[in-house]
Amino acid sequence: MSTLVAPVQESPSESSRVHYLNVSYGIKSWLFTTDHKRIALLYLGSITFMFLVGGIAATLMRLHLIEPQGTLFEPGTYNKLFTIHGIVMVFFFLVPSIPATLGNFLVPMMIGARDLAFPKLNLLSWYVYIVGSLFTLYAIIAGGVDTGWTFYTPYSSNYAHSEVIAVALGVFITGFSSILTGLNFIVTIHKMRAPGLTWFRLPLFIWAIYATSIIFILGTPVIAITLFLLGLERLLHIGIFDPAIGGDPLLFQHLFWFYSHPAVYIMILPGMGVISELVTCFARKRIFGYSFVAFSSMAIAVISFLVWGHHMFVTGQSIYAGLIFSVLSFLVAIPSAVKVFNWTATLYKGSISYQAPMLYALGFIGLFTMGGLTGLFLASLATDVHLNGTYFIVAHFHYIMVGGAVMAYLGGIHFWWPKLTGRLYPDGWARFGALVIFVGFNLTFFPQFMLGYLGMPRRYAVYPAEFQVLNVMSSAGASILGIGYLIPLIYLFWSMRYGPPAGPNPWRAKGLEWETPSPPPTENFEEIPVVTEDAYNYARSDGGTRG
Amino acid sequence: MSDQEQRGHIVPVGIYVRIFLGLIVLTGITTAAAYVDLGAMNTVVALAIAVVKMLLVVLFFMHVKYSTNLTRLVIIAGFFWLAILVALTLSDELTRHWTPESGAWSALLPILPRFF
Amino acid sequence: MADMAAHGAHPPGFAHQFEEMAQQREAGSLGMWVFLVTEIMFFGGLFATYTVYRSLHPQAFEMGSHLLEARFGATNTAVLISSSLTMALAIHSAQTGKSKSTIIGYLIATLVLGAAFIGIKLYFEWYHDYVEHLIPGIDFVIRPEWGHAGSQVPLFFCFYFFMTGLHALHMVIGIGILSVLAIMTARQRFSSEYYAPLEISGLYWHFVDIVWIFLFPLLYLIGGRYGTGVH
Amino acid sequence: MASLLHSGFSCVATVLTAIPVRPTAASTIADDVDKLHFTLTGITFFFTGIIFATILYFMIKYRRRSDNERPADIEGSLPLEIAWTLIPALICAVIFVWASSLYFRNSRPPVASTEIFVIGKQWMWHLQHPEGPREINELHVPVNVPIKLTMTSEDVIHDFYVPAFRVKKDVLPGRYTSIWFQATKTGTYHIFCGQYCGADHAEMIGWVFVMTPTDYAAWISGGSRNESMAQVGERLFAKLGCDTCHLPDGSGRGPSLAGLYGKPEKLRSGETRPVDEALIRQAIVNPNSILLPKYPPIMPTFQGQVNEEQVLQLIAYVKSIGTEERQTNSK
Repeated sequence: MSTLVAPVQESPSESSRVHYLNVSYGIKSWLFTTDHKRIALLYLGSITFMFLVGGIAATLMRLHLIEPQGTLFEPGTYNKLFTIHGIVMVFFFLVPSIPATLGNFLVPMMIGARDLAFPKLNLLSWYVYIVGSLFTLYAIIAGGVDTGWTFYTPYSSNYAHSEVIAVALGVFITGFSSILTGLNFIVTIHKMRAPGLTWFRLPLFIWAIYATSIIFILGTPVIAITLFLLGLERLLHIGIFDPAIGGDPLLFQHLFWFYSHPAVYIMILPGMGVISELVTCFARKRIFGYSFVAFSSMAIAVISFLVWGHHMFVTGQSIYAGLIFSVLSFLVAIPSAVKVFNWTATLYKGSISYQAPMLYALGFIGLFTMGGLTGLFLASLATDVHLNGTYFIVAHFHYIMVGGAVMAYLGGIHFWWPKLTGRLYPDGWARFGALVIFVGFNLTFFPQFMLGYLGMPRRYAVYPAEFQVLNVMSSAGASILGIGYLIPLIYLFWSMRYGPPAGPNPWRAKGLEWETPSPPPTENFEEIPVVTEDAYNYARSDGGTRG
Repeated sequence: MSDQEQRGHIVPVGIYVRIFLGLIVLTGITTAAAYVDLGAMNTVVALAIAVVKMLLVVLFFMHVKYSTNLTRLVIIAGFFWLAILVALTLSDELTRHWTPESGAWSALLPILPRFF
Repeated sequence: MADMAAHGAHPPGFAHQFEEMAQQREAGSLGMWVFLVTEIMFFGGLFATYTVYRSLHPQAFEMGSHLLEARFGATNTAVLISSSLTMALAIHSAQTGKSKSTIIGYLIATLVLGAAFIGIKLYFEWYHDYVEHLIPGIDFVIRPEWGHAGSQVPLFFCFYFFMTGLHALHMVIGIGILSVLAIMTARQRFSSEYYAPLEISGLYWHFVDIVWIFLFPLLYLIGGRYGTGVH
Repeated sequence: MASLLHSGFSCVATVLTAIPVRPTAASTIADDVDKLHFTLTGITFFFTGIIFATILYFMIKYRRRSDNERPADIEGSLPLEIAWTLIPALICAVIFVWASSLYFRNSRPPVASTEIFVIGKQWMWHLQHPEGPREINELHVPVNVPIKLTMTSEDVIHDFYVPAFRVKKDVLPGRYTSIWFQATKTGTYHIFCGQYCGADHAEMIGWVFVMTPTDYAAWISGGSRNESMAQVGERLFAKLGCDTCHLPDGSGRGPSLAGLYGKPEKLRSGETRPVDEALIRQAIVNPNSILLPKYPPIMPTFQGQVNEEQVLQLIAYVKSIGTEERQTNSK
């Protein structure tokens, strides 16, 4: 175990230095802030709360599924649990997780700007997120919604007797929070880069956030109009998806998945950006094939809009449309493969250290590869007929969302924690937490691949007895995973008060954000830095970007 | 920064009025065209006129004629993504009742599996 | 904050996170264009579903379109185009530093034309449709003379009311923005160097006009109105 | 100590053996789908293994030995990038062609397959054999006979999924979707509802009983003497007054339905569509959307008067008079 990086002795003037946290105190200073760093922390708090809500739902589901004829919950209640787990985790945790917290905090600092292009819009996006969350939390308390996070009509429009409109409104409103965040990032990255910071000197995290913002801008409005139409159809009892007047329920699925598949790339792309930062910093080496990794982010963003039909292979979609979507779904796997190979190649001839962020990064690469390759089963028409709607699908997207996006999110939080709070966390505990999460995760979701291939359908409150052994293993893994997630919560909070003070660059990483003291002052830089060298060139000099 | 760029391009009023008149005339044409039986062409003509009117408004009223290529790229991307949504959704809705008879591409299929 | 003074006096409305005025103006207009792309995709969802259903049920859409009065659609288009003109002239007069009253005059003209559009829409069309039982969900009556495509005509009217309703909502928001702009101009907030809010609201207003430019032929002029004597 | 270890391993072993790895393969396409599935599993483990091994090797070989190590400054290598773009692309192309051709071949039911009608209703399956027997949540089929299921839903979207046959298709309201399978092994296999459809989605399950031809014949005839769907359809055809317009000799106001089933029909809109279940259902539910050139659009809609089951019975009747007529013509 390499020793903890020696903390810089806190000079007396250092602690009295004015930075974005102690520049002003009180509720008003937080609720009316336009500082991108404070908004990032506001998001961090609200997102962690929503993660806990989703996590509790997941734990209850796994407890219920221990017995084949589960008696813990009524089937109706179980349906509400998996719907809440789906909606809260997708729309309120995974979509905003990295862009709104790390993205908001780091984008201006990484490109040498004082703040995002539209700070007031940034604060508005947080308030819109909060209003959306309140609608959804109201729906949960008022009886929950049981349509699944996909809201398929005609069940959600005509037959469901639960808070569908409240949740649809909540997700509709939160969509605008993503749009405002995406808009802010695109304009900031285009217009506010420091002098000398050309596109190919940008950190890859910025490329990933830029690609994610493109999906925010082009995809989110379509789910907004879709849920708007769903709400109207449910209120007026007449609408365009109603088969009685010639409507087509599959059209709802087309519109829904037009956003929701790119949305899964919204969730993973920022994670890929974080991994590029972590792998290069902890291997102390330039990224292998910079332009290929950058362009693969853009390629994923574009092709992700062409593949949504693979969710509908068995819904009576036309065979020929199925062929088109199948070929495009195979195409979208290529850029992800290129990224994984480039990360692995970056480790070659590096000088790798194994602190917690690096463990998360290596865990990400392994699990994301597994998740991505199981996607090929679902892109190929013949096997998707058997696997669609089973636990194979549940395992596939959890490998990418939990094994990928959440691991990258935790890795990113640990990596930039010293910059966020000016404190170092206990690395020993952090590594232990990472290992518990890795083990718990695999024990939870690998059995679900087997359950899926055996034919156990998803969203089942009760299941035939022969699937019980695998379900018990999965539930056991879920309890380990649940504990694994609590560990970082504890020592990160602890480190906020008792953690040793971190110097401006505890990991000796490259990047403009490490040029500022941590925690950084409100206006980030005394004067805007001039960038003269490429990203991640650890080989040339140590620390500092200006060579 | 030349003064022109500093304040953004100033378009003489004359152009605005001419564009306005053009739009009014085109509205008249498209309405009149609706009363003439062109069969399927009715829709094509109506859409063509609408696109021309849109271009007039975008290029002159919204100054895109004088603005950066980035703005033009953003606009084109917007319409291109809308085209993706329409095209791929129609690719399903319109071909849903086609059944693969033994002819056409599916004839090729019986040969392929011999290789796997 | 010593460096801020070094940048020399900035015109009013300069935001601290930018380096100079042109950068802020470009960022503003790029931001609005990116927002308009989200609006294209927002209305795009409706246009896509409209295209799908029109290709699946052409007779029902033609039948429904003939029930609408093209003359009101045409007048509304003319009203909106003139409001675009007055909006453009308002920006032009701000750019060239015309007097405050000229700018406010043009803004009020745009506002009035927008209100006229909504007035025509509400009174002459929607109320008229309500009287004729053409609003789906509220005692929609399928008329026998519609013949075979009768059961799908409510689908067309769903689209008619959803699309024109969403467009009217954007008009109301536009009118709100225009009145705020008029007040800000009255308070001498703009000058020939800083008129970005005017320009950005102009982009929004022109976009709403473009949406109507497409809505008019797609909803009112389906399949032509020859020979059926329908006005 | 050894016995403790031994018992520990044995209990783990019993648990592991209790875990089935491959679902029963009981239809003609099951083995082909499984071949593709195991190839993909192989690819997944192969690449995950490569990535895992390479990372492990680099982690050990290039671990940081001193803090001021200066690693090599490698930018990247174009040939390597091209290689790991083309090779995955090639693998994907091969898998695509294999999977699509398999799917295409399985999408067309053989012409001579016996047809069974399935109606999905919130939380139960109605299955109707043309010969008459009607079942709930159970399907009796003969082995080695291609079976075509024509399915529709009376409320929300369901999904008819038989894991053992590797067959699944959504069941949509207002439309017919169909799947086909040919059972190769007798036995009982699960039916699941594969698309979330409400509170008791998990209860909407059943069994397929694959029987030997003799058992099936006994079962089909042994059942309570109920009339075949066509006979019930004929009585319904008269009760609803269809026979007032659709006279057998075609002199009525509506076209004669004799010999109509299966023949392509030229509609007034110029489009020719084969007279199949979907066209007959559309004619019953929304008659004026299919106009024949010689006949006025005066047929009233029966939507709401007949439920899905009755529509299927009427279709069975039209098919029965369709085929008889053709036999008399062909004699």
